[in-house]
This record gives sequence, structure tokens and C-alpha cells, in this order.
Amino acid sequence: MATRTSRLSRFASLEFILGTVLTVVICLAVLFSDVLFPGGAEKINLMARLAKPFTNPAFPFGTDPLGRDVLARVVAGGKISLLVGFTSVIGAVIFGVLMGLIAGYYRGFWDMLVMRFADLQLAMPFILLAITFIAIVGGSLTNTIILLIVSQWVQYARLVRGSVLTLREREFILSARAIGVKDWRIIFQHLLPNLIGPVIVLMTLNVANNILLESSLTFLGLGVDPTIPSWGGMLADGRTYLQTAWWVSVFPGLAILLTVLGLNLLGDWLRDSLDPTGRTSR
Amino acid sequence: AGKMTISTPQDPGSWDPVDTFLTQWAAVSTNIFDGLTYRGPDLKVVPGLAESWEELDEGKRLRFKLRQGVKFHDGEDFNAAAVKFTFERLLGDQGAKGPQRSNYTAIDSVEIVDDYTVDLKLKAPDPVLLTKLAGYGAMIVPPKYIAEKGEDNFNTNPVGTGAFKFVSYQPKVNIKLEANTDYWGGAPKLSEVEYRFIAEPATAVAELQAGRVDLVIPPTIPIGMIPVIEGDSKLEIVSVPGPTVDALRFNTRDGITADVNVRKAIIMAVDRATIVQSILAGQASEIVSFQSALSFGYDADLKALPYDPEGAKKLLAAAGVKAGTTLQIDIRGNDATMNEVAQVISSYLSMVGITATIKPYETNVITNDIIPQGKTGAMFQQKWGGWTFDFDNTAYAMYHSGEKWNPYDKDEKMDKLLESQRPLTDRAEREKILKEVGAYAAERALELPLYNTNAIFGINKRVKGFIAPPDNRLKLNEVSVD
Amino acid sequence: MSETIKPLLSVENLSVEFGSSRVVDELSFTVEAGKTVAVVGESGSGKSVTSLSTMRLADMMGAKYATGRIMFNDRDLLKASQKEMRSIRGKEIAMIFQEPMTSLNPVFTIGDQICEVLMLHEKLGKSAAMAEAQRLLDMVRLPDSAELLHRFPHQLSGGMRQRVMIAMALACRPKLLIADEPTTALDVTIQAQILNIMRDLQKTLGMGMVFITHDMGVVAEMADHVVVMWKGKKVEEGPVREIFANPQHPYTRTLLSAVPKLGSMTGEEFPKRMPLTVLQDGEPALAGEERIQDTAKYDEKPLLSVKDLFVRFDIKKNLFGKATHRCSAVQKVSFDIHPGETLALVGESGSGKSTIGRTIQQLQSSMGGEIAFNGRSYSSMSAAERFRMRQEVQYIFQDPFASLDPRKTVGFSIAEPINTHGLINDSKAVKRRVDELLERVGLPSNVASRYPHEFSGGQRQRVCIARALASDPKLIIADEALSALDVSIQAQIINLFMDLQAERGLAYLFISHDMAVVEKMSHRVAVLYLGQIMEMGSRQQVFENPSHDYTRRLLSAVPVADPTAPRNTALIEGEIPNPVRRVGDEPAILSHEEINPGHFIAKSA
Amino acid sequence: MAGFLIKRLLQAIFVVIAITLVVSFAIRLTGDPALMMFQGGGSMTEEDLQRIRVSLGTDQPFIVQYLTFLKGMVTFDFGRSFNGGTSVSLLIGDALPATLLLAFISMFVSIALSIPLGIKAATSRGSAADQAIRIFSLIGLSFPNFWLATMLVLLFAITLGWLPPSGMGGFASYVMPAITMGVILTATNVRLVRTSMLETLQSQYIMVARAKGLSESKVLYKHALRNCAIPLITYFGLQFGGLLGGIVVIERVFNWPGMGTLAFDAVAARDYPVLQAVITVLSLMIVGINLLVDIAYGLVDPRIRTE
Ligand SMILES: Nc1ncnc2c1ncn2[C@@H]1O[C@H](COP(=O)(O)OP(=O)(O)OP(=O)(O)O)[C@@H](O)[C@H]1O
Ligand SMILES: Nc1ncnc2c1ncn2[C@@H]1O[C@H](COP(=O)(O)OP(=O)(O)OP(=O)(O)O)[C@@H](O)[C@H]1O
Ligand SMILES: [Mg+2]
Ligand SMILES: [Mg+2]
Repeated sequence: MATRTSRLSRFASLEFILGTVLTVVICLAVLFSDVLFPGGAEKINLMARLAKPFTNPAFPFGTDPLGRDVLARVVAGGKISLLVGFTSVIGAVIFGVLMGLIAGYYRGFWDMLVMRFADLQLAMPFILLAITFIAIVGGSLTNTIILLIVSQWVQYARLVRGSVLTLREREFILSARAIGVKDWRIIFQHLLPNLIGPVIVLMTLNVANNILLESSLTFLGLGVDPTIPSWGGMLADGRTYLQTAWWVSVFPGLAILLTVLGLNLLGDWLRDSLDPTGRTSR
Repeated sequence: AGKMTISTPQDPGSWDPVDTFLTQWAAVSTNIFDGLTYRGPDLKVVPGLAESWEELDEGKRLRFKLRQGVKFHDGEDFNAAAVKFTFERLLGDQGAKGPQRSNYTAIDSVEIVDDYTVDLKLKAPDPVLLTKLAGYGAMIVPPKYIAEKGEDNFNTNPVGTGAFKFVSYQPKVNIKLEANTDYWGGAPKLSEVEYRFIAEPATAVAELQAGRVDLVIPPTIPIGMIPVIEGDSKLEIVSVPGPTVDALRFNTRDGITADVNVRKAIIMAVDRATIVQSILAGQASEIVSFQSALSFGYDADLKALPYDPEGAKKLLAAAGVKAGTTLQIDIRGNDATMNEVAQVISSYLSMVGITATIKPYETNVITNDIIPQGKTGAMFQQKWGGWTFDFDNTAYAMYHSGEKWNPYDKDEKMDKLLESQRPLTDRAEREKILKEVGAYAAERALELPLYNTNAIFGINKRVKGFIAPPDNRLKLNEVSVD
Repeated sequence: MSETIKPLLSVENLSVEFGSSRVVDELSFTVEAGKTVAVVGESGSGKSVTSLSTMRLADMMGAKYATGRIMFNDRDLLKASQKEMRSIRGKEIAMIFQEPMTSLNPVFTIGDQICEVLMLHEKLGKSAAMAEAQRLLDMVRLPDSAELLHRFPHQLSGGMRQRVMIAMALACRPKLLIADEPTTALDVTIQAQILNIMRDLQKTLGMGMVFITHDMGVVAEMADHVVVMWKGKKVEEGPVREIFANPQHPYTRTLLSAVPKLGSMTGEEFPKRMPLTVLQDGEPALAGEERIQDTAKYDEKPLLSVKDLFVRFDIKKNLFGKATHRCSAVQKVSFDIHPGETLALVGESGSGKSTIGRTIQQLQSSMGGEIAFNGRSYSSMSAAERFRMRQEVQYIFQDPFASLDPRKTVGFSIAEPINTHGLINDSKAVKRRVDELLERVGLPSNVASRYPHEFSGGQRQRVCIARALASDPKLIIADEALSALDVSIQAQIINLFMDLQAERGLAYLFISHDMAVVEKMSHRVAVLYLGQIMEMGSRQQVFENPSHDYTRRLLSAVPVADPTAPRNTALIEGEIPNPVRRVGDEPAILSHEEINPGHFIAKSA
Repeated sequence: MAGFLIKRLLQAIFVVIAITLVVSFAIRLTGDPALMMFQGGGSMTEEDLQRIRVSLGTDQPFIVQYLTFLKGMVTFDFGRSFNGGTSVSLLIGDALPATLLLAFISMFVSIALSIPLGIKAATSRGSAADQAIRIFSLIGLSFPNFWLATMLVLLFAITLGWLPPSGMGGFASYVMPAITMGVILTATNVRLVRTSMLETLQSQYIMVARAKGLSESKVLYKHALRNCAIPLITYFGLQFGGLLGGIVVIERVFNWPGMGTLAFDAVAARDYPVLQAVITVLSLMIVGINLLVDIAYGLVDPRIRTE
């Protein structure tokens, strides 16, 4: 059967393999960072500050301004970064997409309510939101994640709503309605799969964005303990050393790049596998 | 002749002397305004617009002989009336709107003796007043100009007697000055000066590297970027000890740090010399009390607790602090240096069995809420830069009970010591008591003293005759550019 | 191949594959200038794929050309680059696509889309192109062409869109026209008109035509030569008279014998289920019983009753959002449908048939009148009743492609009504039911896991039928549900409909252009024109005693599946009826007269 | 249409009032501006603070302060900055054009880059060009914007000396900020264009457009693009709104005197009048943009009814 084989070959596509391998390797390395580099991420060695990479086998990626092993920190740094990156994006997607679906599908009052709320949210500069947010709820990792969700759901909501507005006039949605399919099923079974493409794109990209944002919150007081390594934090620390010690920021940047690359490959694959029309065209 | 461009990290928003405490204000305004006295880079108080002065009434009256023939930039004469106007404005309604007034409350009234003689009548003697007259709120302002053009106009169109005249100001962008060729101290060598407000260190340094800025003033250049400037043959770093000191203070009321021996143990556990050498790249000096070596009241003989991890462990054991005890260090999140230092300290503490976590805060939150409300962890960062270079300014605020920055400690002896030195005009006597304050604070281990950071200037070598002021008060009349 | 006349197009040994499945297998045929080749055959036999391959558009769908070549003007189109093809497409070879609903770009006006070709190939300026576009719309007898130019596709009826497509294809006077079911959505009067235009153009331009259709009547009228396809292969070809008179291949014979003929039911009171012609051991044979379809229960109260229905669309609005021009799509339409009855709705394209169907299905709100189902009027129904109604009334959309979710397998779509209404709870049983439904509409059950775009037009149509049957409805509104099917499958589905009617008393509102099918399967017929019912009566009354002018015109325009029959080439002249009017200038509402018991005609105003 | 606009206008007023109310209230929970004035290191007493509060008006009950602000807003008088007393309207008057101009240019750069690149990636899906475009767009995202900005400065301002490292001035000063912002925006947009395009390209009407013999660019840029424009318009609108709030980091790195810097400084100094004004202007703009986006929906896709 033609479709069988093409579906199989899709699983075997380069995108999927590469994406999975990257993501799995990164996640495993991060999960087992303690085993790979016991205590290495925190060990300060003021005698070996800013050692160059690829010269000392003890520090293959060089050391940071406190003489810590950049490699160990990059690996360990994924814990916070991935946690924040993933959870905040997932939270924002779930909430935002839901709101967008409701606003776009029901229109009228709900649309007005959700979208004006979105306007409110959009008009609020991020730092202001962050500062007032901490002032009210205090700073912690959970709150960082909540803050990111609060500040980002609107993107998804508006994106989804826009697409729903066109889709809901399409005949296949009408025919689902004609059958008597319940609203929530129309929303989740028919609208969602047909508009998820851009959402997946935005989602995979926002993971990177949020990993970076997490660090920028540090100086607002929402950040976490600087001894706990995170990619964004390392990049921020490396800021003053850009001209003198590039490796401090380039390696965490590469880590983010590879993660996002892996995610995007998976995201593209997911998008493609949700889109049957592209299937035979390869 | 020649133009010099200077990068300063902040726009104070108003050029009116009564409005602000920012050193970035002084970095500009020292060139526009003069005070009765002047304090240069050597920190000695010398005559300014007053040629001489004397103390009368046991220090409760100061009589100033004013310089003659001085004119404001708008052509108005400088005289006793201008001095009277200046201080009455500072202590009156206009001054009430700004923070500067609180520095000058010792002044009771201003009396004109003759056109060029003026008396400041004091409520009580203020030993630091002459220093204060050299800066900020005490800058002499033109009465007629202000009366004619109004107060609001003065904020953004300052007029003084200084070496440079105001030309233009664009908020958040720049302020431009030009030479005042009639300056009483002699015409400046530069014809124009432009200050650009550049908040981002990397940007300021890039502008310096690109040759579009001649001087970057503190607090801008982070330690980590010093090698960048040193590596550029056209540029150099000039650094002098500054007014700013950093310490991690203790919560002396609750938790393990309520015990003085624990506090001492923590101090002994940290190798500050290494921190200064490595993290601060030598751009700072260790301190023993919460003041710099330049400060009045500094005690060169006071000895710090030695770096002694073994001793620290013993003290901790004796105090019953178990290995693995945790404590929290609160710091300002945007202070990159302290970020690193705190991490190193945390690692030193871990060697004596204390697990320290670090909690960064937004600056305003920590200074306005966390510290005053006593919501800090066991240790918290305090950064202080008394521009008067007088230990009283620091010590009173930090150690006197009930003060905003002193949420935890109450000590009668300390309060008495602090109060007793305030009215003294006898410098030696006061200095003795201030040294005592410093020693007593060290004995009680009220803080983990860290370092006094240098004021770091990045400068283009084409600038000649620049002497780095520790207090950021640039006076550019002797400076020239190639 | 003759030496003297060089063919315009010659397809030689063409094989086309999707992935590993070959859908066209070693196909060869030629088209000469000025001649028409009709390609007929089983639904899904590769007709559309062949035409898309000729245009080299099948490339974009992922098709691979395994063997053969396509010669056009001495060049092999299969070897041409896409760039070279661009100068050929639209100008030299034009194509009319099978599914008109999805073929027009929804976001551009009709005018824009027609002008585009004119400006590109004829190098006309914008205003000249517009004028020409308007002329073309007039030519295909679209009403109010000047205004229509500024409308968007979704505001047009199916047949109107199809005519737009035809106008677009003819715009540049191509040398070769490939018409893939160009008239399925047209009523017979307009169809006759369009066919005449095509013939005319063919004569004057010497245009070659590849004409794909299921309507053997049209084949008989149009074709010079016929190619019969079956399962991706050509099974027979020959001159049209030859094929009709003397079909060789068993499939051809099956096909021809399944053609419904108008008038074959004369004298019958009720519709009749006829035996099917099927291929048995490679030979056509009759299968199934013959049965009088006496299922309508007129003694029971009507299942659906529509009373004085009005539907209007705002076409133009002024600045303040008030309508200035309206389309009166449905005007005071009333009818009943009884359990077990088939009511056929026939009429001119754009006369409001689909709109009536959509309004009954509550996809369109009415502006007046009342619809009652099972005696309960819509306005008084509770939510639960409404929900139940959506199970009992099913709608088969005119455009099957657009009405299937592109992201869901057809199996999912068919199972959806079952799951929605909780008819079967066990998922295995649901799957069995889906398979069974697929088989009943003549599709293998293993296609359940395929997606809509992987089907041919007729196959998709059958999927939609299967979906409508899935919920065990009481009433099915079938909007051109059979027009995309080849006649043998069509006959099979008609029988399926009739069997269900007999078994369960299903009622149908049967919207169709195919008068022969209507004659075959309906109990009563309503003839719609400009949103109003012109004539309504029992099948026998309407077909044997057509009393309204329009009905008579309709019946006389039906093409006869006999190439030897005389052709009616008279063009319809005069004003094109237009349902769009200024607000305040609404068309007159005609009153009805009962000329015989149950036989009504509209009195002319 | 007129009714729709009036309705939206009313909603806009509601939004502006709501957000200024929330912001004004919330910011007052986070710090006292009077205290902040002593940041330089002055010693002060409670009485000193109170004195300043009186002069700033922050001693008044919140509701009184807010009503004063509202009253001023109607006449576009936002009062004076707590930080130096400059007229807030003046500050906004300087910062808004700076930000708007930069936002327009960056948006333009990004759209001009991302649409052709995204379409290229979509049409040659899986090819080397597609992969390259996708990977480059990810690089643009994986490093923070200050990183990219600093790299550009190092290259163009310091090593090559072609462009000024910072500040707003002539044409040259726009190049780097616009490129940095443009690149970052493009990274997302390219992928968005690619995805939306992929879906549309499968439609039958695209096939028909090709059958007309239209050039590939007409097919893609006219027929396909317009059909996938809804998510793009939405996202561009969001981005533009985001830019107006000012990208603080970019503005800081390039020392751009825009709304971001203004807002950032105002938050840091708890400069209520400036902050309230920034928020007011920003929310008006956002509401305006979203209104335009909603209207654009209807124009781009006639099936969407604006009302
Ligand atoms: N994109 C595709 N992917 C896979 N299979 C396809 C695709 N398009 C068509 N097919 C298959 O190719 C076969 C031929 O399809 P085609 O559209 O040519 O049929 P047809 O003869 O035009 O039928 P109909 O009369 O029903 O339109 C069908 O079996 C169909 O399922
Ligand atoms: N959404 C709409 N907006 C404006 N006019 C519409 C809309 N839908 C349908 N119409 C108009 O209503 C009239 C009736 O359309 P309808 O689709 O009911 O016709 P039909 O009888 O089904 O024709 P066909 O046989 O061609 O499908 C047509 O003139 C059409 O242009
Ligand atoms: Mg077909
Ligand atoms: Mg129709």
C-alpha cells in the first residue's frame, strides 16, 4: 500500500532521526549531568580563570571567569533552561491556544473579552510586568515560569484566533456542524489540527526565547541563584567577556542552538505528519 | 581648543543642584557650577567662589569672603545676594522638592554682611559642612535668571559660574557645553564638551574604541572589559580608589548570624585578598571597616580578621553550627561583579560546612523593601558611596538603631558613639571617635567587609591633563585634547 | 497514425505513478485539431490524472511519469521544463477542473481571476481585460456580469463557479481544451448552452478538445472519438457512433447499459428500483431485483415541512453597513417531504437549491418562513431536539472535497457521525461499520486510512455519501450527490438509496441536474427558478405533463445518449435572469395554481 | 463598518483605562520614588521623604493620583517626570518617533527578507536552500539579541569602522539596529511564512493558477501568499506591537533613545508619570494595531466578516 510505505519513510526521514537524536542526547546529557561531571559545574577555581578552550584536556571548553569548567556547566545548565523553556512554552501554548480557539470560534462577546484582555497584556512592557509580578508574588522558579506564560499566551491566542476566523467559514467545518458534532470536538478535532502549523513553529522558537529570557530576569530579581548554572545565565555572564573570552558565551549559545534545532526538526516533522497533503509529494 | 566627548551612564534628568544625589550629575555640573568651596581630585577642600572663610561663634557661624568680579554665564553678577538666594532656595520650598536639602539642614540662616561677605548661621556645628559646600545642593545659582525664566526652565537650562557654559540638552541623549572664556579660574583649554548618556558598558567601550568618545566615566566599565581597553594601543585605563565600598552585612537579630562568633567565623572563612586579586583584577582594595582609605575616620591600624578556614570551622563547631547549615545571601541582581563575588564567597563558605544560596533582587526592591523591612537572608549586600568621604555618613546610616538601612541591630554603645561625634568641630576628636566606631563595628563583626572599588576611567590617549577624580567630579578646565 | 493529419496532442504509452501505485497504465490516444475526444470510464480510473499530467501539473501532486510521452506541437511535454510549460498553459492548452468549488481562489474576485489570464496571455490592459471578462461571463450566461466581476467565489452557487471556470479556460482561445467534467454542476438548459458555445469555438478556432464526463448524453452530443478507461487502462477506443453502436469491451457495455434514459419511466406511477448491470466473469450481467418503490407514506404527517421560506444575501452595502443590493436566493418556498419519499429539487443553476438545503440543515439562517421537522418547528426546538435532528437529517454537500477535513482520514470522517451521536460505542464495531459503509458505496474498505486528497472526485463523493448514511438518518439532503459518479456506480448508489428507503423509510431531498436520474428515483419533483417554485407535482405529473414553460425547456434540453439523434443547437437568447436586486425592488412573488390534484404551477406575474 | 469602529473605539477606551489603572496601582506596590532619590547615598529622615512625597503628590490617596492622571490624559498633559521634572509629553515626543522609525524599518527589513526566503524554503522543501534558511534562522534565535548586536558592533563599527557603534543620527546609525532587529524578527518570520505557505500550496486553486500559465512568482506571491496571510498578518501585528514597547536590550546596546529605554528607566526609578504615559501611548498603539489587523483580516479574506 502506497501510503503505508510513505508513512514509514516519513518516520525514517532525516528530520525525524536527527531531531530525535539531538533532543534525546541533549536531554540525557542534561539529566545525567551529575553523573557525567560530578560537582564539576559548581567547582570554583580562581587559579584557572578564563582558560582557553581546546588547550587543557581538563577543561575542553575552557573555563569561565570563576574558573569553572564551561563544558560541565553547559551540560548542567540545561536543567534549569530546559525546564523553564519547556514548561513555560507548554503552559503558554495550552492557555493561549485555548483562548484563541474560544475567541475565534464563538466570536461575539467571548472574542471581545479575550482579545481586549490580550490588548491589555500586549500593552504591558515585559520588564514592568516582571517587576510588579515579583513585587506581588515574590521570585522563584515557578513564578518565573508563570510570568513567562502570562506574558506569552497572547501570541498564541491571537495567532490561533486569526486562523480560526477563516477556517470556521470553511465547508468541512460546516459539514461537521451539520452532523451535530459538538463544539469542543469541532474545535479540537477539526480546527486545531488545521491551524497548528504556525503554532508549532512559534512554540519551538519560543523555547529558545524563554531560555534566554529566564536569564534576563535575574537582574530584575526573578532569576535564580547564580551558582546554579543555566544557559541563559551563562550567556549573560559572558556578556562582558565577549571580546576577550568568547567561549564563555558561545558554548551555551551553541547548546541552545542545538536544542532548538532538535526541537525544530521534530516540530517540522510533527507539522508535516499532521499535514497529510504533503505526504505523497516527496 | 578642541572638543571632548564623554560617556556617562545616566541622565540625571535635571541639572538643578537641588534635585539629585547622582554622581553622574556632578560629573557634568562641576563644570557648570561652582560652590563656595571646591574639592578637587586630591579631596582637599580649597577656596572656590569664596576666597576665604572663618569659623565664628564656636563653629555656629561661618563667614565667607567672596571672590569679586565673577559673573554667571548669563552675565548676572555673583555676589552675597546670590549666595543668600541659593541657600534660601535650597532650604525653602524649591529645595523641599528634592533630596539635597537634607544634607544642609544644619544651616539656620544666611546673612549678608556686605556685597562680598556672607555669613552662614548654623543651628549646630556641622564638621562636614565645608565639604558639603563643595558639591551638589550648595552650588551657587543665579537669582535673577531663575526669577525671570522660572524654575522649570532652570532644570534643563542650567546657568552657573563654572568653566563651561551650558549649550543644549537632549534628555536621554546628551548635554553639550562650551568653554566659558571669562572663567575666574582662567579660560578652559577645551572649547567644547559633550556628555553622552550611554548606559550599556559594552556600548560605551565600543564608542571609546571607535574613537567617538574620549572618556568613559564610572561606574561603567566592568572589570571584565578592562583587558579590552588595555589591549587597544590608543586607549588606557585610569583608575583611582573611589568612594564606593561593598560589604555583606549580617542579620544580627535572627538565625545563626545572631551569634557574633558565627559572624566572625564567616568572615574568617572568606579569602578576600584572593577575591580582590582575581575577580576584581586588583581594581579594588580590601577594607577592614565599612569605609575606604580616603574616608575621614579611616583607621589604618585596624586589623582585619585573618583568612583562617580552620579557625572558622572551630568557631562554628563551638557555636553549634552543624555542617550543611544553609544561609542566604541577598544581592543586587544587576551587579555583575557582586554576582561573581557572591558565588566565590558561597564556595568559600561551603569549605567550612555552610551551604550558601544566593538570591538576586532588583536594586530598588532590595534597597527600598528587603533591607529596610528586615526581609533579607542571613547576609545581604550593601553598597555605599558616601561622597563626603566622611565615615559618619556611612556609619550613622548603617549602625545607628532605627535607621532605614539598619533593620536588625540595636546597640546602645554604638548609638552613643555615633551621636557624640556629630556636633564636634574638633577634627582630631571626631576622628578618634569615628575610628572607635569602626573598631567597635569590627569587633562585633556587623558585616563581612569586602572591598573598596576603584573608580575606573577608560580614556583615549589623545586626552591630556586628565586627573581622575575619585568622586567622579570631573573638572575639565585643565584638560586638553590633541 | 495518418501521415496527412498530424494530431494536435498525442499521448503515447503514458504511465503515471503515485509512490508505488500506478494509476495510469500505458495509456495512448490522440486528439486532432477541431475534434473532440471524450474520455469516459470508471470513477478513479485515472482520467483526471491523465489530464493533469498533460498540463504537467500532476508533478506538484507528487506524480511520477514512469513511461511514455505526451507530444504536443512536436514537443514532448514530459520533457519540457516547468518554465516552458508556463507559456503553454492557459494559452495553448487550457483546462477546466473537475471540482469548481475548490478551484477558484477564495480571496480574489471573479473578475480578478479571469482578467489575470487575459492580461498575461493576451497582453490586455486592466480595463480592457475587465471588459473582456464581462463579455465572457455573459457568454456563459451568468447574470449581471458587471456586478459579478466584483464578487467572491463563496458568494456564487456551484454551477456559477463552474461557468466562471469555463469562461476562464476559454478566455485565451486555447488550441487544446481539456475539460474535466465541465458541466456536472449545470442544469441541462445551461449545459446545452455551454456545449453549444464550446462547439462554436471549436469550429472557429479549430480547437481540439479532451472531454471528460460521465454523462453519456453529453458524450453522444459532443464527441468525435471516445476513449474508455477502466482501472487505469484504456480498454477501448473508437469513433463515437462505433462505440455507442457496437461496444466491444465488457466494461463499455456495462457502462452503456447503465445509462439512465429520460422517458424510460413513462407510464410508471412510482419510481422503480432497477437491476444493476455488473461485470460477471468479464461479461456484463444483470443483477439484483426489480422493485416498485412504493415507499412514500403520504398518510403520515410530513417528516419535513418548509413553509414560506425566504433567504436573502446582502450583496452590496453602503458605508453604514446597510444593504443596498440583495440576492433573493429563496423566495417563499413551501414544500413537505413525507417519510419514505424522495422529493427532487431541480432547476436552473443559481436558483437557490443549495441554499434551501443549507437552510434546512441550519447552516444558513432564513429571513422568513418556518421549517418544521417531525412536526416541531425549528424555532421551538430545544437544544437536545436540535442535536437529535442533526443525526436524523444529513446533508451531502455539493462539493465533496471542500466538505471533508483535509487533516482527517476518510475513515475518521465517516465514523464521526456515529461517534458524535453515540450510535455505536465499541470502537471495533465502529470500524466494522465504516468498512461496511465504504463497501456499500463501492469503495474498498482499506481506503479508510487515506486522506481526502488521495481520492478521485467520484471517490470523494462516495465518501460523503457514506458519511451521510453513517448516522442512520431519516432524511438525507443530497446536493448533486451523484453527479460526479460514473453511471455504473451511480446506478449502484441509486439502488442503495432506494434499498435504504424501502428498508427504513428514509426520505430524500434530492437536488440534481440530471433529469434522467430524477425521473428514475423521485416520487415528487419541484422545479425551482430564480428562488421560486415554478412547478411541483408527482414525478409522473411533471415529467409526462410538464405545465410550466421552464419545465418544458428543461426537459427538452436533456442530452440524449445517442450520437445519431438530431442535435438541438439553438442558442437560448434574451435576458439572463438575475436574482440580485436593489433593496426595495424585490422581485414579484408568484402565486401558485393547482392544476391537478397535487400538481401546482406558478402563475406568471 | 461605522458601528464596528465605534464599538472598537469604546473598547479601546476601556482597555486604556483598565491598563493604566492596573499599571498605576501595581507599580505603586513596588517601591517609593521618594526613597529612590536618595539612591546616590544621602542620609534622610522620614520627614525628608514625606516632604518629597508631598512635592511629587504621592502622599495623596491612590484614587486621587489616578484621577489627576486621567484628567491630564484627556488634554495630553502627562505631567512631569519625577526624575528631573522634564515634561513627560516632551520625553514621549522624543522617544516615540525614535522607536516608531526603528520599528518600521526593522519590520520592513524583516518582511522583505522573510517572505521571499520563507517562500523559497517552502517551495524547495527539503532542499539545501530550505535547510540553510532554516538553520540560519535558528542561529538568529539561539543567541540573545545583545550577542548579535555586539558582534555587529565589533565588526562594522570597531574592526571596519564603517558605522557608528551607537546613537541615533544619520542614516548610518539606523543600519545596525535595524539589521539586528530585522534579523531576529526574520528568524521567526521565515519559518512562519514557510509553514503557512506549505499548507496553502496544496490547494486546488494553486493548481488552477498554475494551469493558467501564471509565472511561479505570481502563483506564489499573489495566489498563495494572500491565502496564508492571516497568520502572518497576525504575527506581524504582534511583532510590531512588541517593537513599539521598545526592545530594551537593543535600544540599550545601540543607545537608542526610544520608548524601551524610557520605559525601562521609568520602571527602574519608579517614575510614575513617565510610566503611565508610556503605557497609555503604548496601549493606544496596540489597540490601534490590533484593530488594523482585524480590519485587514476582512480585506485579505472576504469570507471573514469584520463585524
Ligand atoms: N495525490 C494522490 N495521491 C495518491 N493517489 C491519488 C492521488 N490523486 C489521485 N490518486 C488516485 O489515482 C486514481 C485516479 O484518480 P483520478 O482523479 O485520475 O480519477 P478519475 O478518473 O478522474 O475519477 P473521477 O471520475 O472519480 O474523478 C484514483 O484511484 C485516486 O485514488
Ligand atoms: N454567501 C453568499 N453570499 C451572496 N450570495 C450568495 C451566497 N451564497 C449563495 N448566494 C447566491 O444565492 C443564489 C442561489 O445560490 P445556490 O447555491 O442556492 O444555488 P443553486 O441552486 O444550488 O445553484 P447550483 O445548481 O449552481 O449549485 C445564487 O445567485 C448565489 O449567487
Ligand atoms: Mg476526476
Ligand atoms: Mg448548489
